[in-house]
Amino acid sequence: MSASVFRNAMTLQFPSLSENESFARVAVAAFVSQLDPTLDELMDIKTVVSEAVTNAIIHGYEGRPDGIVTVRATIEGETVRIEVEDQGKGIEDIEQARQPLYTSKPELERSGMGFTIIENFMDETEIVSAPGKGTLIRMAKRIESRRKQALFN
Amino acid sequence: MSASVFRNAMTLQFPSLSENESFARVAVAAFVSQLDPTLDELMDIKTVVSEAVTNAIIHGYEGRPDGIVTVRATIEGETVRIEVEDQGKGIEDIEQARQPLYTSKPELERSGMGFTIIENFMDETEIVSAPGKGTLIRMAKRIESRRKQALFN
Amino acid sequence: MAFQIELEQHRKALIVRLKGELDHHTADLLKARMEDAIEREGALNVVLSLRELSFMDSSGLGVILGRYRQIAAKGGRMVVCDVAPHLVRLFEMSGLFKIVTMAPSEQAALAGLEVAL
Amino acid sequence: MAFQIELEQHRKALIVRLKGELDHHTADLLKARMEDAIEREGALNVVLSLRELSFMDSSGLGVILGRYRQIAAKGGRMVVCDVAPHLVRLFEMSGLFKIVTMAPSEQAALAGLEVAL
Ligand SMILES: Nc1ncnc2c1ncn2[C@@H]1O[C@H](COP(=O)(O)OP(=O)(O)O)[C@@H](O)[C@H]1O
Ligand SMILES: Nc1ncnc2c1ncn2[C@@H]1O[C@H](COP(=O)(O)OP(=O)(O)O)[C@@H](O)[C@H]1O
Repeated sequence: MSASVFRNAMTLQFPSLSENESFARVAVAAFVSQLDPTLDELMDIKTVVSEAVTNAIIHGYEGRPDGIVTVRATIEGETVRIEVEDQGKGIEDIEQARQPLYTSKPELERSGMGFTIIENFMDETEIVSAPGKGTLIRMAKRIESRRKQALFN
Repeated sequence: MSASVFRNAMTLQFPSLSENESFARVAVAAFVSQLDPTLDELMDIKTVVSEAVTNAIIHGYEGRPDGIVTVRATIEGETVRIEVEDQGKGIEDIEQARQPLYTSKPELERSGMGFTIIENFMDETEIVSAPGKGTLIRMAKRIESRRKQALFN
Repeated sequence: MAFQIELEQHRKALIVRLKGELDHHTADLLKARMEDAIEREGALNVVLSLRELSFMDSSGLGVILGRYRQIAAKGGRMVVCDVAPHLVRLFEMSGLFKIVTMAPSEQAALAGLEVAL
Repeated sequence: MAFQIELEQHRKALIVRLKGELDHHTADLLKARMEDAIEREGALNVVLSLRELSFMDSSGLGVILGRYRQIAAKGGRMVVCDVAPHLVRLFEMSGLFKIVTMAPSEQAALAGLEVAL
Protein backbone atom coordinates (compact mmCIF):
# COMPACT_ATOMS: atom_id res chain seq x y z
CA MET A 1 0.00 0.00 0.00
CA SER A 2 1.37 3.38 -0.92
CA ALA A 3 1.22 6.15 1.65
CA SER A 4 -0.76 8.52 -0.58
CA VAL A 5 -4.25 7.25 -1.32
CA PHE A 6 -5.96 8.57 -4.44
CA ARG A 7 -8.99 10.68 -3.58
CA ASN A 8 -11.61 12.23 -5.78
CA ALA A 9 -15.19 13.43 -5.40
CA MET A 10 -18.11 14.76 -7.38
CA THR A 11 -21.56 16.18 -6.78
CA LEU A 12 -24.38 16.08 -9.29
CA GLN A 13 -27.76 17.81 -9.02
CA PHE A 14 -30.75 17.68 -11.33
CA PRO A 15 -34.56 18.03 -11.25
CA SER A 16 -36.76 14.97 -10.64
CA LEU A 17 -37.40 14.13 -14.30
CA SER A 18 -37.30 10.50 -15.45
CA GLU A 19 -35.08 11.62 -18.37
CA ASN A 20 -32.30 12.06 -15.80
CA GLU A 21 -32.23 8.44 -14.61
CA SER A 22 -30.11 7.40 -17.56
CA PHE A 23 -27.93 10.50 -17.35
CA ALA A 24 -27.25 9.97 -13.62
CA ARG A 25 -26.12 6.36 -13.98
CA VAL A 26 -23.87 7.15 -16.96
CA ALA A 27 -22.29 10.08 -15.08
CA VAL A 28 -21.55 8.02 -11.97
CA ALA A 29 -20.21 5.17 -14.11
CA ALA A 30 -17.89 7.61 -15.93
CA PHE A 31 -16.63 8.87 -12.55
CA VAL A 32 -16.02 5.35 -11.22
CA SER A 33 -14.22 4.41 -14.46
CA GLN A 34 -11.13 6.08 -12.98
CA LEU A 35 -10.69 2.95 -10.85
CA ASP A 36 -10.74 0.74 -13.97
CA PRO A 37 -13.61 -1.46 -12.69
CA THR A 38 -14.67 -4.68 -14.39
CA LEU A 39 -17.74 -4.53 -16.64
CA ASP A 40 -19.73 -6.38 -13.98
CA GLU A 41 -18.77 -3.89 -11.28
CA LEU A 42 -19.70 -1.00 -13.58
CA MET A 43 -23.07 -2.62 -14.28
CA ASP A 44 -23.68 -3.02 -10.53
CA ILE A 45 -22.91 0.68 -9.98
CA LYS A 46 -25.17 1.75 -12.85
CA THR A 47 -27.99 -0.41 -11.54
CA VAL A 48 -27.91 0.85 -7.95
CA VAL A 49 -27.71 4.49 -9.06
CA SER A 50 -30.68 3.87 -11.34
CA GLU A 51 -32.66 2.29 -8.47
CA ALA A 52 -31.95 5.07 -5.98
CA VAL A 53 -32.53 7.94 -8.43
CA THR A 54 -35.75 6.35 -9.74
CA ASN A 55 -36.97 5.99 -6.13
CA ALA A 56 -36.26 9.67 -5.43
CA ILE A 57 -38.31 10.63 -8.52
CA ILE A 58 -41.24 8.20 -8.08
CA HIS A 59 -41.52 7.83 -4.31
CA GLY A 60 -39.68 10.88 -2.94
CA TYR A 61 -41.21 13.50 -5.23
CA GLU A 62 -44.13 11.32 -6.40
CA GLY A 63 -43.66 12.27 -10.04
CA ARG A 64 -43.49 16.06 -9.46
CA PRO A 65 -40.82 17.44 -11.84
CA ASP A 66 -39.56 20.25 -9.58
CA GLY A 67 -37.78 18.29 -6.85
CA ILE A 68 -34.00 18.30 -6.70
CA VAL A 69 -32.08 15.03 -6.66
CA THR A 70 -28.49 15.14 -5.41
CA VAL A 71 -25.95 12.43 -6.19
CA ARG A 72 -22.55 12.47 -4.51
CA ALA A 73 -19.72 10.07 -5.20
CA THR A 74 -16.28 9.81 -3.69
CA ILE A 75 -13.29 7.66 -4.44
CA GLU A 76 -10.83 6.88 -1.64
CA GLY A 77 -8.26 4.30 -2.59
CA GLU A 78 -10.28 1.39 -3.95
CA THR A 79 -13.57 2.32 -2.29
CA VAL A 80 -16.40 4.12 -4.03
CA ARG A 81 -19.04 5.78 -1.87
CA ILE A 82 -22.27 6.94 -3.47
CA GLU A 83 -25.06 8.99 -1.90
CA VAL A 84 -28.45 9.72 -3.46
CA GLU A 85 -30.59 12.29 -1.67
CA ASP A 86 -34.02 13.86 -2.08
CA GLN A 87 -36.02 16.33 0.03
CA GLY A 88 -39.27 14.52 -0.71
CA LYS A 89 -41.87 12.48 1.12
CA GLY A 90 -39.56 10.34 3.23
CA ILE A 91 -40.07 6.75 4.36
CA GLU A 92 -42.26 5.91 7.34
CA ASP A 93 -41.23 2.29 7.93
CA ILE A 94 -37.70 1.66 6.68
CA GLU A 95 -37.70 -2.03 7.69
CA GLN A 96 -40.84 -2.65 5.64
CA ALA A 97 -39.43 -0.68 2.67
CA ARG A 98 -36.34 -2.94 2.65
CA GLN A 99 -38.36 -6.15 2.29
CA PRO A 100 -37.99 -7.86 -1.11
CA LEU A 101 -41.12 -7.37 -3.25
CA TYR A 102 -42.57 -4.71 -0.90
CA THR A 103 -43.77 -1.64 -2.81
CA SER A 104 -46.10 1.19 -1.83
CA LYS A 105 -46.95 1.76 -5.50
CA PRO A 106 -48.15 -1.55 -6.99
CA GLU A 107 -50.46 0.46 -9.29
CA LEU A 108 -47.31 1.73 -11.06
CA GLU A 109 -46.13 -1.87 -11.54
CA ARG A 110 -43.14 -1.32 -9.25
CA SER A 111 -41.46 -4.62 -8.46
CA GLY A 112 -40.46 -3.77 -4.89
CA MET A 113 -36.92 -4.99 -5.65
CA GLY A 114 -35.03 -1.67 -5.60
CA PHE A 115 -33.60 -1.84 -2.08
CA THR A 116 -32.96 -5.59 -2.35
CA ILE A 117 -30.87 -5.03 -5.49
CA ILE A 118 -28.96 -2.13 -3.89
CA GLU A 119 -28.14 -4.19 -0.77
CA ASN A 120 -27.07 -7.13 -2.93
CA PHE A 121 -24.84 -5.19 -5.33
CA MET A 122 -23.12 -2.93 -2.79
CA ASP A 123 -20.86 -3.84 0.15
CA GLU A 124 -22.55 -1.34 2.50
CA THR A 125 -25.96 0.33 2.37
CA GLU A 126 -27.54 2.78 4.78
CA ILE A 127 -30.99 4.36 4.51
CA VAL A 128 -31.59 7.62 6.36
CA SER A 129 -35.14 8.90 6.03
CA ALA A 130 -37.84 10.79 7.89
CA PRO A 131 -41.44 11.43 6.74
CA GLY A 132 -41.75 14.92 5.26
CA LYS A 133 -37.99 15.46 5.37
CA GLY A 134 -36.65 13.31 2.56
CA THR A 135 -34.42 10.30 2.03
CA LEU A 136 -30.68 9.74 1.85
CA ILE A 137 -29.25 6.45 0.58
CA ARG A 138 -25.56 5.86 1.42
CA MET A 139 -23.76 3.05 -0.39
CA ALA A 140 -20.17 1.83 -0.62
CA LYS A 141 -18.38 -0.73 -2.76
CA ARG A 142 -14.77 -1.82 -3.05
CA ILE A 143 -13.66 -1.97 -6.66
CA GLU A 144 -11.34 -4.80 -7.75
CA SER A 145 -9.75 -2.97 -10.64
CA ARG A 146 -9.06 -4.85 -13.87
CA ARG A 147 -5.55 -3.48 -13.81
CA LYS A 148 -4.90 -5.12 -10.45
CA GLN A 149 -6.49 -8.38 -11.55
CA ALA A 150 -4.17 -8.41 -14.54
CA LEU A 151 -1.18 -7.87 -12.26
CA PHE A 152 -1.98 -10.71 -9.91
CA ASN A 153 -3.29 -13.26 -12.39
CA MET B 1 -44.01 24.51 -32.10
CA SER B 2 -45.75 23.11 -29.08
CA ALA B 3 -46.67 25.48 -26.27
CA SER B 4 -44.77 23.55 -23.61
CA VAL B 5 -41.03 23.61 -24.13
CA PHE B 6 -38.99 20.80 -22.58
CA ARG B 7 -36.69 22.08 -19.86
CA ASN B 8 -34.02 20.32 -17.89
CA ALA B 9 -30.90 21.28 -15.97
CA MET B 10 -27.95 19.82 -14.12
CA THR B 11 -25.04 20.96 -12.01
CA LEU B 12 -21.80 19.09 -11.61
CA GLN B 13 -18.95 19.86 -9.22
CA PHE B 14 -15.58 18.22 -8.80
CA PRO B 15 -12.02 19.00 -7.68
CA SER B 16 -9.44 20.25 -10.18
CA LEU B 17 -7.90 16.85 -11.01
CA SER B 18 -7.07 15.98 -14.62
CA GLU B 19 -8.81 12.61 -14.07
CA ASN B 20 -12.09 14.55 -14.13
CA GLU B 21 -11.71 15.97 -17.65
CA SER B 22 -12.92 12.75 -19.20
CA PHE B 23 -15.67 12.29 -16.60
CA ALA B 24 -16.98 15.85 -17.15
CA ARG B 25 -17.29 15.54 -20.91
CA VAL B 26 -18.99 12.12 -20.70
CA ALA B 27 -21.46 13.43 -18.09
CA VAL B 28 -22.42 16.48 -20.16
CA ALA B 29 -22.71 14.34 -23.31
CA ALA B 30 -25.03 11.94 -21.45
CA PHE B 31 -27.18 14.89 -20.36
CA VAL B 32 -27.35 16.34 -23.89
CA SER B 33 -28.22 12.88 -25.29
CA GLN B 34 -31.82 13.60 -24.23
CA LEU B 35 -32.07 15.82 -27.32
CA ASP B 36 -30.98 12.96 -29.57
CA PRO B 37 -28.05 14.90 -31.08
CA THR B 38 -26.06 13.71 -34.08
CA LEU B 39 -22.69 12.08 -33.36
CA ASP B 40 -20.96 15.21 -34.69
CA GLU B 41 -22.91 17.48 -32.35
CA LEU B 42 -22.10 15.21 -29.42
CA MET B 43 -18.43 15.29 -30.35
CA ASP B 44 -18.54 19.12 -30.49
CA ILE B 45 -20.10 19.22 -27.00
CA LYS B 46 -17.54 16.78 -25.58
CA THR B 47 -14.70 18.77 -27.08
CA VAL B 48 -15.76 22.18 -25.75
CA VAL B 49 -16.41 20.79 -22.26
CA SER B 50 -12.97 19.18 -22.34
CA GLU B 51 -11.37 22.49 -23.40
CA ALA B 52 -13.10 24.59 -20.74
CA VAL B 53 -12.59 22.09 -17.88
CA THR B 54 -8.92 21.58 -18.83
CA ASN B 55 -8.42 25.36 -18.81
CA ALA B 56 -9.96 25.63 -15.34
CA ILE B 57 -7.56 22.94 -14.08
CA ILE B 58 -4.38 24.11 -15.84
CA HIS B 59 -4.79 27.88 -16.02
CA GLY B 60 -7.42 28.66 -13.38
CA TYR B 61 -5.99 26.51 -10.57
CA GLU B 62 -2.52 26.10 -12.15
CA GLY B 63 -2.44 22.39 -11.43
CA ARG B 64 -3.44 22.63 -7.74
CA PRO B 65 -5.77 19.69 -7.00
CA ASP B 66 -7.96 21.48 -4.43
CA GLY B 67 -9.86 23.92 -6.63
CA ILE B 68 -13.54 23.33 -7.39
CA VAL B 69 -14.75 23.23 -10.99
CA THR B 70 -18.48 23.74 -11.57
CA VAL B 71 -20.21 22.68 -14.76
CA ARG B 72 -23.84 23.67 -15.37
CA ALA B 73 -25.94 22.61 -18.32
CA THR B 74 -29.52 23.44 -19.24
CA ILE B 75 -31.82 22.28 -21.99
CA GLU B 76 -34.58 24.59 -23.16
CA GLY B 77 -36.37 23.34 -26.23
CA GLU B 78 -33.57 22.63 -28.72
CA THR B 79 -30.94 24.82 -27.08
CA VAL B 80 -28.22 23.53 -24.78
CA ARG B 81 -26.45 26.05 -22.54
CA ILE B 82 -23.25 25.02 -20.79
CA GLU B 83 -21.29 26.96 -18.17
CA VAL B 84 -17.87 26.03 -16.82
CA GLU B 85 -16.67 28.02 -13.80
CA ASP B 86 -13.60 28.19 -11.60
CA GLN B 87 -12.59 30.44 -8.69
CA GLY B 88 -8.99 30.49 -9.81
CA LYS B 89 -6.45 32.92 -11.24
CA GLY B 90 -8.70 34.68 -13.74
CA ILE B 91 -7.74 36.17 -17.11
CA GLU B 92 -6.10 39.56 -17.39
CA ASP B 93 -6.53 40.22 -21.12
CA ILE B 94 -9.53 38.34 -22.51
CA GLU B 95 -9.02 39.60 -26.07
CA GLN B 96 -5.48 38.25 -26.10
CA ALA B 97 -6.60 34.93 -24.57
CA ARG B 98 -9.12 34.45 -27.40
CA GLN B 99 -6.48 34.74 -30.14
CA PRO B 100 -5.80 31.47 -31.99
CA LEU B 101 -2.46 29.95 -30.94
CA TYR B 102 -2.08 32.30 -27.96
CA THR B 103 -1.12 30.48 -24.78
CA SER B 104 0.36 31.69 -21.52
CA LYS B 105 1.81 28.22 -20.88
CA PRO B 106 3.91 27.26 -23.95
CA GLU B 107 6.23 25.31 -21.59
CA LEU B 108 3.33 22.86 -21.04
CA GLU B 109 3.00 22.43 -24.84
CA ARG B 110 -0.44 24.04 -24.83
CA SER B 111 -1.60 24.72 -28.38
CA GLY B 112 -3.45 27.95 -27.61
CA MET B 113 -6.45 26.63 -29.57
CA GLY B 114 -8.92 26.05 -26.70
CA PHE B 115 -10.98 29.24 -27.03
CA THR B 116 -10.83 29.12 -30.84
CA ILE B 117 -12.28 25.60 -30.82
CA ILE B 118 -15.00 26.58 -28.32
CA GLU B 119 -16.03 29.62 -30.40
CA ASN B 120 -16.06 27.52 -33.58
CA PHE B 121 -18.06 24.60 -32.21
CA MET B 122 -20.68 26.57 -30.26
CA ASP B 123 -23.26 29.08 -31.52
CA GLU B 124 -22.61 31.52 -28.66
CA THR B 125 -19.63 31.93 -26.33
CA GLU B 126 -19.08 34.43 -23.55
CA ILE B 127 -16.03 34.71 -21.30
CA VAL B 128 -16.48 36.40 -17.92
CA SER B 129 -13.24 36.67 -15.96
CA ALA B 130 -11.39 38.89 -13.50
CA PRO B 131 -7.84 38.44 -12.17
CA GLY B 132 -7.92 36.80 -8.75
CA LYS B 133 -11.65 36.12 -8.98
CA GLY B 134 -11.94 33.25 -11.45
CA THR B 135 -13.38 32.52 -14.86
CA LEU B 136 -16.84 31.66 -16.18
CA ILE B 137 -17.30 30.38 -19.73
CA ARG B 138 -20.89 30.52 -21.02
CA MET B 139 -21.71 28.61 -24.20
CA ALA B 140 -24.86 27.78 -26.15
CA LYS B 141 -25.65 25.52 -29.08
CA ARG B 142 -28.84 24.62 -30.90
CA ILE B 143 -29.14 20.86 -31.41
CA GLU B 144 -30.58 19.56 -34.66
CA SER B 145 -31.85 16.29 -33.33
CA ARG B 146 -31.47 13.12 -35.40
CA ARG B 147 -35.14 12.40 -34.80
CA LYS B 148 -36.11 15.68 -36.43
CA GLN B 149 -33.71 15.16 -39.31
CA ALA B 150 -35.28 11.77 -39.93
CA LEU B 151 -38.75 13.38 -39.98
CA PHE B 152 -37.86 16.07 -42.49
CA ASN B 153 -35.61 14.09 -44.81
CA MET C 1 -31.90 7.18 -23.72
CA ALA C 2 -32.08 4.84 -26.66
CA PHE C 3 -34.64 2.06 -26.20
CA GLN C 4 -36.29 0.11 -28.98
CA ILE C 5 -38.99 -2.53 -29.11
CA GLU C 6 -39.52 -4.94 -31.99
CA LEU C 7 -42.73 -7.00 -32.03
CA GLU C 8 -43.26 -10.07 -34.21
CA GLN C 9 -46.41 -12.19 -34.27
CA HIS C 10 -45.10 -15.73 -34.53
CA ARG C 11 -47.48 -18.64 -35.01
CA LYS C 12 -47.58 -19.64 -31.36
CA ALA C 13 -46.19 -16.64 -29.52
CA LEU C 14 -45.67 -12.91 -29.58
CA ILE C 15 -41.92 -12.31 -29.91
CA VAL C 16 -40.76 -9.12 -28.17
CA ARG C 17 -37.19 -8.03 -28.89
CA LEU C 18 -35.73 -5.33 -26.64
CA LYS C 19 -32.78 -3.12 -27.55
CA GLY C 20 -30.96 -0.51 -25.46
CA GLU C 21 -31.80 0.55 -21.92
CA LEU C 22 -34.94 -0.48 -20.03
CA ASP C 23 -35.53 1.67 -16.96
CA HIS C 24 -38.43 3.54 -15.34
CA HIS C 25 -38.31 6.19 -18.09
CA THR C 26 -38.61 3.67 -20.94
CA ALA C 27 -40.77 1.06 -19.13
CA ASP C 28 -44.06 2.86 -19.87
CA LEU C 29 -43.52 2.48 -23.61
CA LEU C 30 -42.88 -1.25 -23.26
CA LYS C 31 -45.94 -1.66 -21.07
CA ALA C 32 -48.19 0.14 -23.59
CA ARG C 33 -46.86 -1.72 -26.63
CA MET C 34 -47.11 -5.14 -24.99
CA GLU C 35 -50.52 -4.56 -23.41
CA ASP C 36 -51.80 -3.56 -26.80
CA ALA C 37 -50.41 -6.64 -28.57
CA ILE C 38 -51.67 -8.96 -25.85
CA GLU C 39 -55.16 -7.49 -25.66
CA ARG C 40 -55.99 -6.36 -29.16
CA GLU C 41 -54.12 -9.00 -31.11
CA GLY C 42 -54.89 -11.72 -28.61
CA ALA C 43 -51.33 -12.93 -28.01
CA LEU C 44 -51.28 -15.79 -25.52
CA ASN C 45 -47.64 -16.81 -25.18
CA VAL C 46 -44.76 -14.34 -25.11
CA VAL C 47 -41.09 -14.80 -25.96
CA LEU C 48 -39.00 -11.92 -24.59
CA SER C 49 -35.61 -11.62 -26.30
CA LEU C 50 -33.04 -9.65 -24.29
CA ARG C 51 -30.09 -10.25 -26.62
CA GLU C 52 -29.60 -6.55 -27.38
CA LEU C 53 -30.70 -5.16 -24.02
CA SER C 54 -27.69 -3.30 -22.62
CA PHE C 55 -29.25 -2.22 -19.32
CA MET C 56 -32.23 -3.12 -17.14
CA ASP C 57 -33.13 -2.31 -13.54
CA SER C 58 -36.02 -3.25 -11.23
CA SER C 59 -38.45 -1.12 -13.28
CA GLY C 60 -37.94 -3.68 -16.05
CA LEU C 61 -38.72 -6.50 -13.62
CA GLY C 62 -41.99 -4.69 -12.80
CA VAL C 63 -43.22 -4.49 -16.41
CA ILE C 64 -42.21 -8.07 -17.15
CA LEU C 65 -44.05 -9.30 -14.06
CA GLY C 66 -47.08 -7.21 -15.03
CA ARG C 67 -47.23 -8.69 -18.54
CA TYR C 68 -46.69 -12.18 -17.13
CA ARG C 69 -49.77 -11.71 -14.93
CA GLN C 70 -51.72 -10.45 -17.96
CA ILE C 71 -51.09 -13.58 -20.05
CA ALA C 72 -51.06 -16.05 -17.16
CA ALA C 73 -54.66 -15.00 -16.41
CA LYS C 74 -55.56 -16.37 -19.86
CA GLY C 75 -53.41 -19.49 -19.51
CA GLY C 76 -50.46 -18.13 -21.50
CA ARG C 77 -46.76 -18.65 -20.80
CA MET C 78 -43.68 -16.45 -20.93
CA VAL C 79 -40.15 -17.44 -21.97
CA VAL C 80 -37.18 -15.06 -21.63
CA CYS C 81 -34.16 -15.69 -23.84
CA ASP C 82 -30.59 -14.47 -24.32
CA VAL C 83 -30.32 -13.15 -20.77
CA ALA C 84 -26.92 -11.58 -20.01
CA PRO C 85 -25.21 -12.79 -16.79
CA HIS C 86 -25.81 -9.56 -14.85
CA LEU C 87 -29.52 -9.75 -15.73
CA VAL C 88 -29.68 -13.38 -14.63
CA ARG C 89 -28.76 -12.10 -11.15
CA LEU C 90 -31.68 -9.63 -11.20
CA PHE C 91 -34.12 -12.31 -12.31
CA GLU C 92 -32.86 -14.70 -9.65
CA MET C 93 -33.11 -12.14 -6.85
CA SER C 94 -36.72 -11.35 -7.73
CA GLY C 95 -37.81 -14.98 -7.99
CA LEU C 96 -39.03 -14.33 -11.54
CA PHE C 97 -37.46 -17.59 -12.73
CA LYS C 98 -40.03 -19.47 -10.67
CA ILE C 99 -42.77 -18.35 -13.05
CA VAL C 100 -40.97 -17.45 -16.26
CA THR C 101 -38.83 -19.95 -18.21
CA MET C 102 -35.34 -19.03 -19.39
CA ALA C 103 -34.07 -20.20 -22.80
CA PRO C 104 -30.68 -19.76 -24.45
CA SER C 105 -32.12 -18.45 -27.76
CA GLU C 106 -35.34 -17.48 -29.56
CA GLN C 107 -35.33 -20.81 -31.39
CA ALA C 108 -35.04 -22.74 -28.15
CA ALA C 109 -37.76 -20.59 -26.58
CA LEU C 110 -40.18 -21.27 -29.44
CA ALA C 111 -39.30 -24.97 -29.53
CA GLY C 112 -39.95 -25.17 -25.78
CA LEU C 113 -43.39 -23.63 -26.23
CA GLU C 114 -44.27 -26.09 -29.04
CA VAL C 115 -43.43 -29.08 -26.88
CA ALA C 116 -45.50 -27.76 -24.02
CA LEU C 117 -48.57 -27.08 -26.17
CA MET D 1 -9.86 7.08 -19.23
CA ALA D 2 -8.65 4.42 -21.59
CA PHE D 3 -5.77 5.58 -23.76
CA GLN D 4 -3.22 3.31 -25.42
CA ILE D 5 -0.11 3.89 -27.47
CA GLU D 6 1.47 1.35 -29.81
CA LEU D 7 4.93 2.09 -31.20
CA GLU D 8 6.50 0.28 -34.15
CA GLN D 9 9.94 0.99 -35.60
CA HIS D 10 9.41 0.73 -39.33
CA ARG D 11 12.35 0.95 -41.73
CA LYS D 12 11.87 4.60 -42.57
CA ALA D 13 9.58 5.90 -39.86
CA LEU D 14 8.39 5.48 -36.32
CA ILE D 15 4.75 4.38 -36.49
CA VAL D 16 2.67 5.63 -33.54
CA ARG D 17 -0.83 4.16 -33.22
CA LEU D 18 -3.20 5.87 -30.79
CA LYS D 19 -6.25 4.26 -29.27
CA GLY D 20 -8.95 5.75 -27.00
CA GLU D 21 -9.09 9.30 -25.70
CA LEU D 22 -6.26 11.83 -26.01
CA ASP D 23 -6.75 14.80 -23.68
CA HIS D 24 -4.67 16.81 -21.21
CA HIS D 25 -4.72 13.90 -18.74
CA THR D 26 -3.35 11.36 -21.24
CA ALA D 27 -1.16 13.74 -23.29
CA ASP D 28 1.81 13.53 -20.89
CA LEU D 29 2.15 9.80 -21.48
CA LEU D 30 2.16 10.29 -25.27
CA LYS D 31 4.73 13.05 -24.95
CA ALA D 32 7.06 10.90 -22.82
CA ARG D 33 6.79 7.79 -25.03
CA MET D 34 7.34 9.70 -28.28
CA GLU D 35 10.17 11.87 -26.95
CA ASP D 36 11.91 8.74 -25.83
CA ALA D 37 11.53 6.96 -29.17
CA ILE D 38 12.62 10.04 -31.11
CA GLU D 39 15.65 10.79 -28.97
CA ARG D 40 16.96 7.45 -27.81
CA GLU D 41 16.08 5.37 -30.83
CA GLY D 42 16.82 8.18 -33.28
CA ALA D 43 13.51 8.15 -35.15
CA LEU D 44 13.49 10.78 -37.88
CA ASN D 45 10.13 10.46 -39.60
CA VAL D 46 6.88 9.79 -37.75
CA VAL D 47 3.61 8.26 -38.97
CA LEU D 48 0.78 8.98 -36.54
CA SER D 49 -2.19 6.64 -36.97
CA LEU D 50 -5.44 7.97 -35.49
CA ARG D 51 -7.67 5.16 -36.75
CA GLU D 52 -8.70 4.05 -33.25
CA LEU D 53 -8.61 7.45 -31.57
CA SER D 54 -12.15 8.10 -30.32
CA PHE D 55 -11.54 11.55 -28.85
CA MET D 56 -8.95 14.33 -29.06
CA ASP D 57 -8.99 17.96 -27.97
CA SER D 58 -6.50 20.85 -28.21
CA SER D 59 -4.16 19.17 -25.70
CA GLY D 60 -3.59 16.56 -28.43
CA LEU D 61 -2.78 19.28 -30.95
CA GLY D 62 -0.18 20.59 -28.48
CA VAL D 63 1.70 17.27 -28.14
CA ILE D 64 1.58 16.62 -31.88
CA LEU D 65 2.95 20.09 -32.61
CA GLY D 66 5.65 19.58 -29.98
CA ARG D 67 6.80 16.28 -31.52
CA TYR D 68 6.68 17.80 -35.01
CA ARG D 69 9.09 20.53 -33.84
CA GLN D 70 11.34 17.87 -32.33
CA ILE D 71 11.76 15.90 -35.56
CA ALA D 72 11.60 18.90 -37.91
CA ALA D 73 14.71 20.27 -36.15
CA LYS D 74 16.55 17.18 -37.42
CA GLY D 75 15.00 17.32 -40.91
CA GLY D 76 12.32 14.70 -40.22
CA ARG D 77 8.73 14.69 -41.43
CA MET D 78 5.39 13.80 -39.90
CA VAL D 79 2.41 12.17 -41.62
CA VAL D 80 -0.96 11.76 -39.88
CA CYS D 81 -3.28 9.05 -41.18
CA ASP D 82 -6.86 7.80 -40.72
CA VAL D 83 -8.09 11.13 -39.37
CA ALA D 84 -11.82 11.11 -38.51
CA PRO D 85 -13.88 14.01 -39.94
CA HIS D 86 -14.33 15.78 -36.61
CA LEU D 87 -10.57 15.66 -36.05
CA VAL D 88 -9.93 17.04 -39.54
CA ARG D 89 -11.76 20.17 -38.37
CA LEU D 90 -9.45 20.50 -35.34
CA PHE D 91 -6.36 20.08 -37.51
CA GLU D 92 -7.64 22.62 -40.04
CA MET D 93 -8.48 25.22 -37.39
CA SER D 94 -5.00 25.00 -35.90
CA GLY D 95 -3.19 25.23 -39.24
CA LEU D 96 -1.41 21.94 -38.47
CA PHE D 97 -2.04 20.70 -42.01
CA LYS D 98 0.37 23.36 -43.27
CA ILE D 99 3.28 21.47 -41.71
CA VAL D 100 2.02 17.92 -41.29
CA THR D 101 0.86 15.77 -44.23
CA MET D 102 -2.44 13.86 -44.09
CA ALA D 103 -2.72 10.34 -45.58
CA PRO D 104 -5.74 8.05 -45.87
CA SER D 105 -3.92 5.02 -44.41
CA GLU D 106 -0.65 3.83 -42.87
CA GLN D 107 0.38 2.25 -46.19
CA ALA D 108 -0.23 5.50 -48.03
CA ALA D 109 1.65 7.42 -45.33
CA LEU D 110 4.70 5.14 -45.59
CA ALA D 111 4.58 5.14 -49.40
CA GLY D 112 4.48 8.94 -49.37
CA LEU D 113 7.57 9.06 -47.17
CA GLU D 114 9.48 6.66 -49.47
CA VAL D 115 8.81 8.85 -52.52
CA ALA D 116 9.93 11.95 -50.70
CA LEU D 117 13.19 10.42 -49.51
N1 LIG E 1 -36.64 8.05 -2.03
C1 LIG E 1 -37.74 7.54 -1.46
N2 LIG E 1 -38.68 8.35 -0.90
C2 LIG E 1 -39.79 7.85 -0.32
N3 LIG E 1 -40.06 6.52 -0.26
C3 LIG E 1 -39.18 5.66 -0.79
C4 LIG E 1 -37.99 6.12 -1.41
N4 LIG E 1 -37.29 5.04 -1.85
C5 LIG E 1 -38.04 3.96 -1.51
N5 LIG E 1 -39.17 4.32 -0.87
C6 LIG E 1 -40.20 3.40 -0.33
O1 LIG E 1 -39.63 2.12 -0.21
C7 LIG E 1 -40.39 1.18 -0.98
C8 LIG E 1 -39.51 0.07 -1.52
O2 LIG E 1 -38.58 0.61 -2.46
P1 LIG E 1 -37.96 -0.36 -3.56
O3 LIG E 1 -37.42 -1.56 -2.88
O4 LIG E 1 -37.00 0.44 -4.37
O5 LIG E 1 -39.20 -0.82 -4.44
P2 LIG E 1 -40.09 -0.04 -5.52
O6 LIG E 1 -39.37 1.20 -5.98
O7 LIG E 1 -40.26 -1.02 -6.62
O8 LIG E 1 -41.37 0.30 -4.83
C9 LIG E 1 -41.08 1.99 -2.03
O9 LIG E 1 -42.23 1.38 -2.53
C10 LIG E 1 -41.39 3.28 -1.25
O10 LIG E 1 -42.54 3.14 -0.46
N1 LIG F 1 -10.00 29.14 -16.72
C1 LIG F 1 -8.96 29.97 -16.99
N2 LIG F 1 -8.33 30.63 -15.99
C2 LIG F 1 -7.28 31.45 -16.24
N3 LIG F 1 -6.78 31.67 -17.48
C3 LIG F 1 -7.36 31.04 -18.52
C4 LIG F 1 -8.47 30.15 -18.34
N4 LIG F 1 -8.83 29.68 -19.55
C5 LIG F 1 -7.99 30.24 -20.44
N5 LIG F 1 -7.09 31.06 -19.84
C6 LIG F 1 -6.04 31.85 -20.50
O1 LIG F 1 -6.34 31.96 -21.88
C7 LIG F 1 -5.28 31.43 -22.66
C8 LIG F 1 -5.81 30.81 -23.94
O2 LIG F 1 -6.60 29.64 -23.64
P1 LIG F 1 -6.79 28.52 -24.74
O3 LIG F 1 -7.21 29.18 -26.02
O4 LIG F 1 -7.68 27.49 -24.19
O5 LIG F 1 -5.33 27.93 -24.98
P2 LIG F 1 -4.39 27.01 -24.05
O6 LIG F 1 -5.22 26.32 -23.02
O7 LIG F 1 -3.81 26.04 -25.03
O8 LIG F 1 -3.38 27.90 -23.45
C9 LIG F 1 -4.56 30.47 -21.75
O9 LIG F 1 -3.22 30.24 -22.14
C10 LIG F 1 -4.67 31.19 -20.40
O10 LIG F 1 -3.70 32.20 -20.29
